[in-house]
Parts: sequence; structure tokens; C-alpha cells
Amino acid sequence: MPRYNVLVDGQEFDITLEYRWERYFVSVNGQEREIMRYPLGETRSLLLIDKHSLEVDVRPGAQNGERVAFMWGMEIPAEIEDFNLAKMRKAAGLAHGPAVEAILKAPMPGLVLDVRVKPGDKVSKGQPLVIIEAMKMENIIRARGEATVKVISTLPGSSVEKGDALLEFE
Amino acid sequence: MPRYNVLVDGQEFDITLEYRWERYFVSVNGQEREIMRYPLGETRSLLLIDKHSLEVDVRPGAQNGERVAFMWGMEIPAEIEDFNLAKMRKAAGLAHGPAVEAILKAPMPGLVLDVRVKPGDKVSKGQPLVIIEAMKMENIIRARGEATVKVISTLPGSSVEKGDALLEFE
Amino acid sequence: MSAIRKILIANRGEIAVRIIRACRDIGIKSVAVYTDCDTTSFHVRMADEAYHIGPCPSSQSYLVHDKIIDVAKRSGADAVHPGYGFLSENASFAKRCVDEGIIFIGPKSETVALLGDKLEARQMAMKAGLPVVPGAEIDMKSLSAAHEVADKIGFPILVKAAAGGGGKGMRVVRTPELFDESLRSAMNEARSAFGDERVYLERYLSRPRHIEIQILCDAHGNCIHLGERECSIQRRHQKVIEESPSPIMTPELREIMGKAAVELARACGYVGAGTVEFLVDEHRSFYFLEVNTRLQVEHPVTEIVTGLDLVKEQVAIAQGEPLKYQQDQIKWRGHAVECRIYAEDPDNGFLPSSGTLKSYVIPAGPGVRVDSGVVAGSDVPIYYDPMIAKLITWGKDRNEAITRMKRALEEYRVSGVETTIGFHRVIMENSKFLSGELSTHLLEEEYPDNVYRRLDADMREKAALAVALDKFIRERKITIADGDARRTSSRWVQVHRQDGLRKFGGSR
Amino acid sequence: MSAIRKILIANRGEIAVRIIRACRDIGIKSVAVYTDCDTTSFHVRMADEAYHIGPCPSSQSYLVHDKIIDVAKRSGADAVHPGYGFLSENASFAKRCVDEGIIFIGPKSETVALLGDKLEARQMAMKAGLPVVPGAEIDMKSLSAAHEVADKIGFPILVKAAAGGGGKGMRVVRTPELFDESLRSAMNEARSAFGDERVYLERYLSRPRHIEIQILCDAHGNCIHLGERECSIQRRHQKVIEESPSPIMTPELREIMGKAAVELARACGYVGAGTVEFLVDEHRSFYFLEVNTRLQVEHPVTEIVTGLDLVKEQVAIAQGEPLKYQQDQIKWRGHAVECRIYAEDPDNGFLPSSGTLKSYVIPAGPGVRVDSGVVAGSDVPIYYDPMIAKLITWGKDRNEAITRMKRALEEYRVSGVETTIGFHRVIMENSKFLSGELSTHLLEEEYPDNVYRRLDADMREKAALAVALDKFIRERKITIADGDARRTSSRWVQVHRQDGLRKFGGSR
Repeated sequence: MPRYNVLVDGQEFDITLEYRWERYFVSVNGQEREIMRYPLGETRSLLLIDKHSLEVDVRPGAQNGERVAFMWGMEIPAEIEDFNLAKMRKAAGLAHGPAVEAILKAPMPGLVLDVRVKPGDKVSKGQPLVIIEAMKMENIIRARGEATVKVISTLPGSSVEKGDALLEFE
Repeated sequence: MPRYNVLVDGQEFDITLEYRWERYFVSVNGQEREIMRYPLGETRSLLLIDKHSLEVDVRPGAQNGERVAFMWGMEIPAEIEDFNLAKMRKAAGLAHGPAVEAILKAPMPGLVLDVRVKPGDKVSKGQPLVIIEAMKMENIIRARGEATVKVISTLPGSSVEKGDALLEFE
Repeated sequence: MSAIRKILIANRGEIAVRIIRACRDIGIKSVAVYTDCDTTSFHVRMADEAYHIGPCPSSQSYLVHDKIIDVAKRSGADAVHPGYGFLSENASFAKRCVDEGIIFIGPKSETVALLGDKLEARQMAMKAGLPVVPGAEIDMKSLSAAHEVADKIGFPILVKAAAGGGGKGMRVVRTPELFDESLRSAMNEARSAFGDERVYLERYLSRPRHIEIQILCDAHGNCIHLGERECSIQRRHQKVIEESPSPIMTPELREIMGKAAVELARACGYVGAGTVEFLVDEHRSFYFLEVNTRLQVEHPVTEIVTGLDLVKEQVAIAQGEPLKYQQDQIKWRGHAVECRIYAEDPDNGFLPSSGTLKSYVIPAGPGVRVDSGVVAGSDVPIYYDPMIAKLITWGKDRNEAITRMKRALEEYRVSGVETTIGFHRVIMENSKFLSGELSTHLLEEEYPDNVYRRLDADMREKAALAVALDKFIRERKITIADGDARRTSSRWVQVHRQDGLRKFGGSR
Repeated sequence: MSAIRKILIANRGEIAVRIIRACRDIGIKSVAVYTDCDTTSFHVRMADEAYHIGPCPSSQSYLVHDKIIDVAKRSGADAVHPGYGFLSENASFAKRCVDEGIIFIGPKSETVALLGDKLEARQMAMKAGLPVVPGAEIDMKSLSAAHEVADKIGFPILVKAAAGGGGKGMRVVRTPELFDESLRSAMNEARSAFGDERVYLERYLSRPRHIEIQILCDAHGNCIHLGERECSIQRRHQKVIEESPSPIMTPELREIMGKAAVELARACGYVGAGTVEFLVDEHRSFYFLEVNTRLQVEHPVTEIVTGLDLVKEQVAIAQGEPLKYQQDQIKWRGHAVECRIYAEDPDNGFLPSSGTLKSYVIPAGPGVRVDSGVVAGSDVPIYYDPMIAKLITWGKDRNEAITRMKRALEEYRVSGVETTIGFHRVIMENSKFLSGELSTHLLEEEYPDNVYRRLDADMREKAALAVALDKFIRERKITIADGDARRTSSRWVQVHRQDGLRKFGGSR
């Protein structure tokens, strides 16, 4: 029986699934659930989880192992992996999902207005790193934690696409 | 240059098309039109006919050579054929599209409640032929013109699908 | 009575969705039921919970009392809302609910039974002093005598099912020769639809208007009316366009008709929302027709002009609350019109058109309300009523409501299934409709051959162009795909990007 | 002035669609313009005619006066409606239209110029006797002196662009040390957005409400107000939720503020629809902020409570008609709330989220209006404002409007692009919002880290289940497809058909 480890919004779920009698019998963190699933076209489906109606569109996420569930008008990212692999990974002391990002990527397309740091700078959480203009608004990209800048990969005046590297940490 | 003969709601159109400069140059009954076309997914598209905006979904019709255009919330049937073939057909004295139907088909699925004619009956326009129940309403299928009944292909109490033969005329 | 916490909706389509919305607005959980044909239907997707109750035919699902009661118990629903149609005017189902300790959202079963019998309702109305259409009952045991009764009333005459509703089991008989066949056919249809073949006769008025009064009565003896709806635009005795107020209504007539409706309701001990239907002749004399003991299809026009939510009011009454309004607190604002959108083919005698809605974009914007039972991708099954949505517009006055309706009809994008949208566009241009000279015979008088020419020369040409273009592209796919406008687009983007960069670099 | 027959809409997105709808309602032809990114956009699909005007960036398309004027001439449009944003408050464009013999639907260009300069507008308001927020101008030639001026007003202080609007070029400065950097940054942004770096200073009020008055003035000297909108729920000085009436409004205060707005309009010789914005403090004292000489994003809440169509009124004024209403004919009914739906990611600092709307089903039903600029399948380009729709609900009172808003937000089905729907659901549960204790600082006070936790434990579990189920099915595709529910369905259908046949045969 397939067993997965799913991480949503900081909460971990241990999920086992089985398909019998045209429905899914699921155990989630030890709680039994019965799910009916009706496809709605493409990646969308209607789930009845213990009779509770839910429309969902599950699509690939930006990272490997990441999926996004569109539900209730929201985009909810989730990381999913095989339960046994997750167990081994944890035993090895590794964090769930990809390691803390060493590369700061552009979170949106736009024009780089300014780069506020230089290689070797030690930055603290919340410190402005790069300013990107999109739709005539300045968007300040800030450090998410403490780190040391290694390489600057962009220049003021550059046009960047979403996901382009802006700078690299050590 | 492709040239078609199109019949819509009893009106005939002689249409010539050409594609240049990323738009369509069309002559319809001698009138020049310029069309831009942007696909909207599947069979749908947005047309700008001499800049006039029109959303349309063209799909196959029930008969060969028949297409239906969904526009303005309506389903509009059209018959299309190559202009030269149409010319030959007309020269041969044949009517546009399929010949007058010799077989009366069920226009909807339902249960046959009654058959009001028998083989050999001469029927006149508007005369009730078959009664089909759908959604608890009786729907009377009437003769569209004068004809003589040849064969009855259904029985009261039969369940019919749309398009099933009900009876045949001579 | 205690507060309702969970409602089972014993219905499908737009009315199930409508009731689910009211449940959300109140904060009550909703339970849907569905068949094999409705697994992915909009009402299932909208409800909090959904239970499968069997195969497609309603006789094996939506109409089966046991199945509905069973789901109510399993889901812990404390009330059942029947919507309209199906079990909504079924007295024995209403009684069954009460017997099982479940609240039936509707009048008491005795009231449903009494008023569901059109003959008894007629007698009740006469007793309460309401004028009725001249007519007579038929002794079902000696049908041969019926002809004599009909002759006495005079032709044209109307044959109506005692258990009827929605035009089922109803026949207009114009000449004596056709009487016997019509009587038999009406009885057949009545038996098939209601399991009750009793019919009665009424004089067929020459140009009557159908005007009905919405009433609300609580369990504490309070009873008010919410004004009228005019539903004269009918096809085969089926309402297709409704509006409120009626173009001929005056405050005085509204008060008189409203009072008559309230008096009848009081005489019946009515509790709940209901509709008292009248015919109104050219002299503005009105005649009682029948009482509908359910939420009407056309209730939104009343909601929009009064600002009330009728389903919320039904729930409040069902859980024993007194009415929140007195008669003089009910105010009407502007004008509302409703078009019922059916999956039917107007070019083919309005036969039902089933299939999949390949695309479906509803109109929106100012003054537009859509109560839809489907979304893009929905199937329209053959098993149920073909009404897929109701389009309702509001305006300061009738003219604004109608111009918005025209716009909204134009905005609708539907493909895959034929609908009556084009039919409604024709009516919205009809001069009699526009001038407000309505009668229940308007459609048959204006369109005697049941043909509604929906296309003008420009539309025909555009349809021809679309089909020719489609054939041209399908036959020459490869050549064109290469030069498609999308490529132009991305080329432009690149040019811009360079431009932007250059410009930006320069200005810093 | 002669009647307008064709209007060019120099805009895109929801406001272009909104204006096209009004054109339809009046019976005026509409002309859209579009770029390479907007070839299949909703406004192009809705308009009567559409003209391509170049590449995606608005600086090369929607903002280019020559291109708009050229299309107006080629299409034979006799008027231009600028919507909001883009050219809507551009005095030289307004003048250009008039010079070319085209009606600009908006105030006279001199009025646009005068009120577009926030400094001049402030002086005009003072002259007309309106209270203004204490503040001061800055001599742009000696910025070093600005610090002294700021110290005099006192911190926290607000730096505002003279040419500003929509929060662009605006900075709150809490402490003197940050003043210089903020001033520079505001000036940069103002120059980039408006080509005008002038800024001025205002005292930053501690908990002000943003309340604005909608005015309508015709060319014959008649001027009325349509009551207020409260727009205090703002993020980064951008309104995100608006409502009418304001929870603190009284008929008396409305009359005073309305009169003040009308007086200012008269003093400016204002002709058209406009909005006079005020800040209101905890003592219900109000201070003039600025005048917006265009249709506001949030105009629908006023339309819904007054029953008027503001775009129709704009067109009537533009073609020289006198107002159809006197002040005492304006009545307000119930309460309307609007949520602006942006394609932004609340989990990622509200950065714009571009992409394709894989599915998009708008809410509907009682009390819901959606002004959407997109449909299913639409692309959300990065080049323009990320607002994709406005969701507006009406209720008898504020509570009903808000519960309907919650329901409508739940009903929205969007996939492919992240939106602020979840953000709005959080706000609709916020106790300060619900109690009506609003201020423009509410969001930053309640959510100081800009994080809106949108998921509860149940939602997280359901998301986890959906993702696990998806992986399970993709990895085991073949086995499951075979046993899918669809097969069951058709099996049932067959059984029924036989049953139905049997039953039917028996009953005849």
C-alpha cells in the first residue's frame, strides 16, 4: 500500500492510500477517510472526502517533489515524498524538501532597479537585497535569514524573468 | 484560392479565402472582408471581421458537410461544400445538402408513447406521427410535408436514442 | 422549534445551488444528493456534503422518499428543502419528514394536500371570497357527460389536471370536435405525471395575464405578501419570462390582490412561503387560479425588487421564527425581469438538447443575476428538466431591466448545447412585449407556427464566414500554424524587452 | 452637444469590460484597443470592434495619445472613455481629444490639470473652505530644508507625490532618521510613475478612515453627491476593500460631507463624475485629501446602494444632458461591500502572479455582482495592473453583505494563478473589520508582518489528501482508469433503460 509524507504550510501528514470498490480508503495521520473522486477534466477533480465536497486542481510546483493544489481560490504548495524515503532522509538528519536556497531567484519578472549588497556582505533577516520594478511599483526583495553574499548575478537595469538568479549566498 | 459555398438558415454564401500577412482576406458574395483570428483553445476562436469582434466555436454537425457554429448563445447549423463541387451538383439539378429525408429519426431520446400512422398511410404537413415522452412531457413528432409511410421502425413502449429511426417514407 | 443546523436539499440543478447559497449565507451546512448522471454536477460541487442515491431516473432517485429520508438520517440533517418540482408538493413526503422528526421546509402536509388538489383549492378560494374562473368539475365515472358540461361553459375551453402544475395534463380545446381526444390525452398525461388522472374544465380567457402574489406566513399567525410577479410569457403553458412589478400593476390593485392572497392563506392556516396565482383580464378583473405551496422558479424577481432572500425567510419560518417584517415595511424598488434558459432547440420545436457544455461563460456586471445549475464542462442529462439557468436583470424601470437583459443575453457564451438564449433575444425585441401588452397567449399569437427567426442577414453572413474559415484552416493546418498571430506576439515582446532595457539604461 | 454613437475605450481589463457593458445598455457602439498581450483578452471579446495598437508595454500602447486618437478617427468613435489609470487623469490627453473634435468622457482638461496636481487641489479645497490635513509643501530646489519642515509638522509624517495617486510615490516616515531616504525613494517612484518628482508633506493621522464622496455634475451647473464610500482597508496605500455606506456614517455627517464635496466641485467648475476623498478621524472630523477626476475602481458599491449606473451618467453628462436627479431623489438602500481580486501571492509578499487561468468560475446568485476582466483560459500578463476582478455583494445591512461576501469568496473557482481570494477570506473573519472599527492602518496593525494565515488544520489536511491522491493516481494510472466511476455510471444507465422499458410496458 503506497504511503506518502506530505508537508503543507508547515504541517506534516502521513498518508496511506488504497483503491477498492471504486473509492479510495485513506489513512491520514492514523485517521481513516473514505474518498470518492470524480474527474472534472485536465488536472481538476471533485473529491468527496467522507462525503464532504471539494473541488481541486493539483498541478506541478516549481521544485521537484513540490505540487500545488488550487482550492478555495488559493494556490497551496505542498511537498510530497515516499514515506520510506522521508524516513531515511530524516534518519540522515536532512531537512524535508530542498536544502535552504543558496541562490536568490527573482520572485517575479521585472526590471532590476538596484542591488543593495555586494559580495562578502553579511546580511540579516529583512535586509533589502534587490529592488525590482514591476507595474511601476518598487518591490524590495529582502533576506529571509542570515547569510553571506557570494556572487551578484544581476545588474541594475537588467530585465529579469521569474526564477532568474539574482545573487548567490555562501 | 479556396472557394466555398455555404448555406446558413436558407441563405447561400459564395466565400473565397486567402491568408497573407497574418490575416485572412475574404470575399463573401463579392464583398471584401479582412479577418484576424485568435485561437481561444479547442475549437473556439475570436474573430475580428473588419475589426468587429466575434467569439465562435465551430464543431462538426450531424451530417457530413454540416458544421455548427456556436455564437451569441445559439447553435447555428451550416452546410459547406467546395464551390466547384456545388456548381457541378447544381448543374446536375441536385439540391444542396442531403436529399429530403426518407427516414424520420427521433429528434431526442425518450420513450415512444404512441405511433399514430401505419404503413401505406398518406400523411400531410403537421399531422402527428409519433409521440415521444421525455421529461414527463409528451412531444408530438409531426410530418414536415406530404409523404406516404413505408415502414414503421419502432413500437410504443420502446426506448429510443436521438437519431434512431422511427419510420420510413416511400 | 430549535435552530436548523444542516439542510438536505432534495433536488438538483439551479434550485439546489440556489438553496445551498442561502444555507451558506445563513451559516447552515448543506447536504446534496446525486445520481449516476449528476456525479460532477454543480450542486454536488457547491454543497458541503454529497450522497449518492442511485441511478439517473428521478423515479429511482430524487423522487424516492426512503432514499431521501435515509440520507437525511445518515448525514444528520435536521431539515429537508425540496426546492420546486420533485417532492416539493408531495404531501405524503412532507408528512413522512415530520413523522421521522425532520423539518420539511414548506407548508404543513395537510396544506400541501389541500392546495395540491386544484379542485379543492378552487373551492377553498371560493369559500374565502376570491373570484375564480368560470368552470366545472367532471364526473370521472361518466366521461360522456363531460361534453355537455363543456358545451355549457363554452369553447374554447381549458382541460386541467386536478393534481396538475407546470402545464402538465393541460389542454386548450378550441372546438367541440377536438374535446374528446384532448380530454383523453390530458388524462393520460396527468396519470403519467402525477398518478392521478382527474381533470376539470375552465373557461379559456381570451387574453388573460398571469399575475401571481408571493406570500410569507409564519407559524404565529402573521402573514404578508411581497407583491406580484407577472408570468404571462408562456410557451405550452410553461412560463419562460417573468417580471416584477407587472406592467399593469397599480398600488391599489396590488393591495387588493395582495389582501385576497393573504386572506386565502389565512383561511388555509398556511405556514411558509407560497404563491397565489391569478388570471387578470383586460379590465383588470382577477380570477383565482391555484396556490403553489413551494418556492417558485421565478422567485428571484421578487427578491430583487424587495431586497429579501426568500429561501432565508423559508428557513426562518421553518424553525419557528416570527416574520421580521410587517406588511408596511415591504418596499419595492425598480423592475426585475427573468429569462429561463433551457437546453432546448427553438429551431426544432424546442426539443430538449442534451450534451456537454464545451464552454459556458455567464453574463455579469451591473444589474445582472445568474442562478445557474451548470458550469463549463457540465453535462446536461436527458433525464431531468432542461432548464440550465435563470438570467435575471434589474433596472430602475422596466426599460432599463429589459435593455440590461438584452445585453446579458448577448454576453452569454455557450457552446456544445443549444439553448433558448436566441429565443429570448427575439422576445426582447418583440414590440408587444416591449410595450407591456402581455397575455398568456402572446407567444402563440405572435409566433403561431412556433418559429422564432433568430438570425438576421449580418448574423447569417458571420456564421458562414466562421464555418468557411474553420474549413479553410482545418484543410491547411500546417501552413498557417507557422504564421499564427502568437508568433508575432512573442516577436513584439522581444523587441520591447530590448527597447525597455535600452530606454531604462539610458534614463538611469 | 450631439448624442454619442460610438465610444472608444482607452483601457483594458475589468474597467474596459464595465464600460462596454454600459455602452450596450445605452445602445452605443464600443471600440476596444489591444496590445500583443491582449489579443484574446475579455475586453476585446466583449467589444463591438477592436483595434490593435502595438506591443505589450503600456508606454508603447495604452498610454500613447497618437495611437488612441488614430483609432478613434479610424473607427469613427465620437467619444473616448479613459476608464481609470492609464490616460484617465492626463490633462494633455483630455485636451488633445477636444482639439481633435472627440468628446473626452471626463471633466474638462483644465479641471483635470488643476485637481491632478495634489498641491493645487489642496489649495483649492482650502479656498472653498474645506478642512485639510496639516502639512506643507517642499521647496524642491533646497531639499535640505525639507527636514526642517518635516520636524515642524512632526513625525510620523507622510511624503506624497504632487502628481500622485494609488499610493505611488507615497511614503510613511516614522522617525526623522529615515526621512531623507524615504524622500528620495518617493521622488524616484514619482518620477518613474508620473514623470514629476514633486512631493509634499502631510501629518500622518493615527487612525484615520478613508471616506470619499461620489459627485455628479452636469454642464448646466447642477451638481449632486451620491453619498460616501469607505475605503479604509488598504495595503501599501492601495485600497483593497471598499463599502458603502461607511459603518460610522450618519445622515447628518453625510449631508455635511456631501455638501463640502459639492461646493468644492462647484468652485472648480467641475463637469462629470468625480470623487472627493477625505480622511476622517476618531472624532468624525474630516479632512480633504484629494479629488479623483475619473471613475473610481470602487464605483460599483455606490451603484448598488443608489441604483444608478455611473458610466451611463458619465455618458449623459458628456453629451450635454442635464442630470436626471435632484439631490433629494437620491436614496440609499442596504449595504454593499467590494473586494478587489488581484493576481498576487499573499504568501510571497503579494508579488504579482502571472500565468494562465486554467479554470475560472465566478460566484453568482443573490446579492452578488462580479466585474471581471478575465474569463477561463485568459492570460494574466505581467505588464499591467494585476487586479483581475472586483467582487461586490449587497445585503439589507452590513452583516448580510459580509456573509454574502464570505460565501461568494468560497464559491470562486480559480486555478493556474494565485489570487488574493484567500487574503480576503481572512479579512472577512477579522473581528475589527466585522465590528466596523476601520482605519487605513487596520491591516498593518492587525497583520504587522504582512502574513495572512489562510489555512486552518482542516484545509491543510484536505490539501495534503488532494496531493497524495494525485500522486497515487498518476503513479498507478492504468489500474484505476479501468474502474473509474464513469463506467459504473453507464452500467446504471443501462440497467435503468431496461427497467424503464419493463415498467413502461407493464403500465400500458
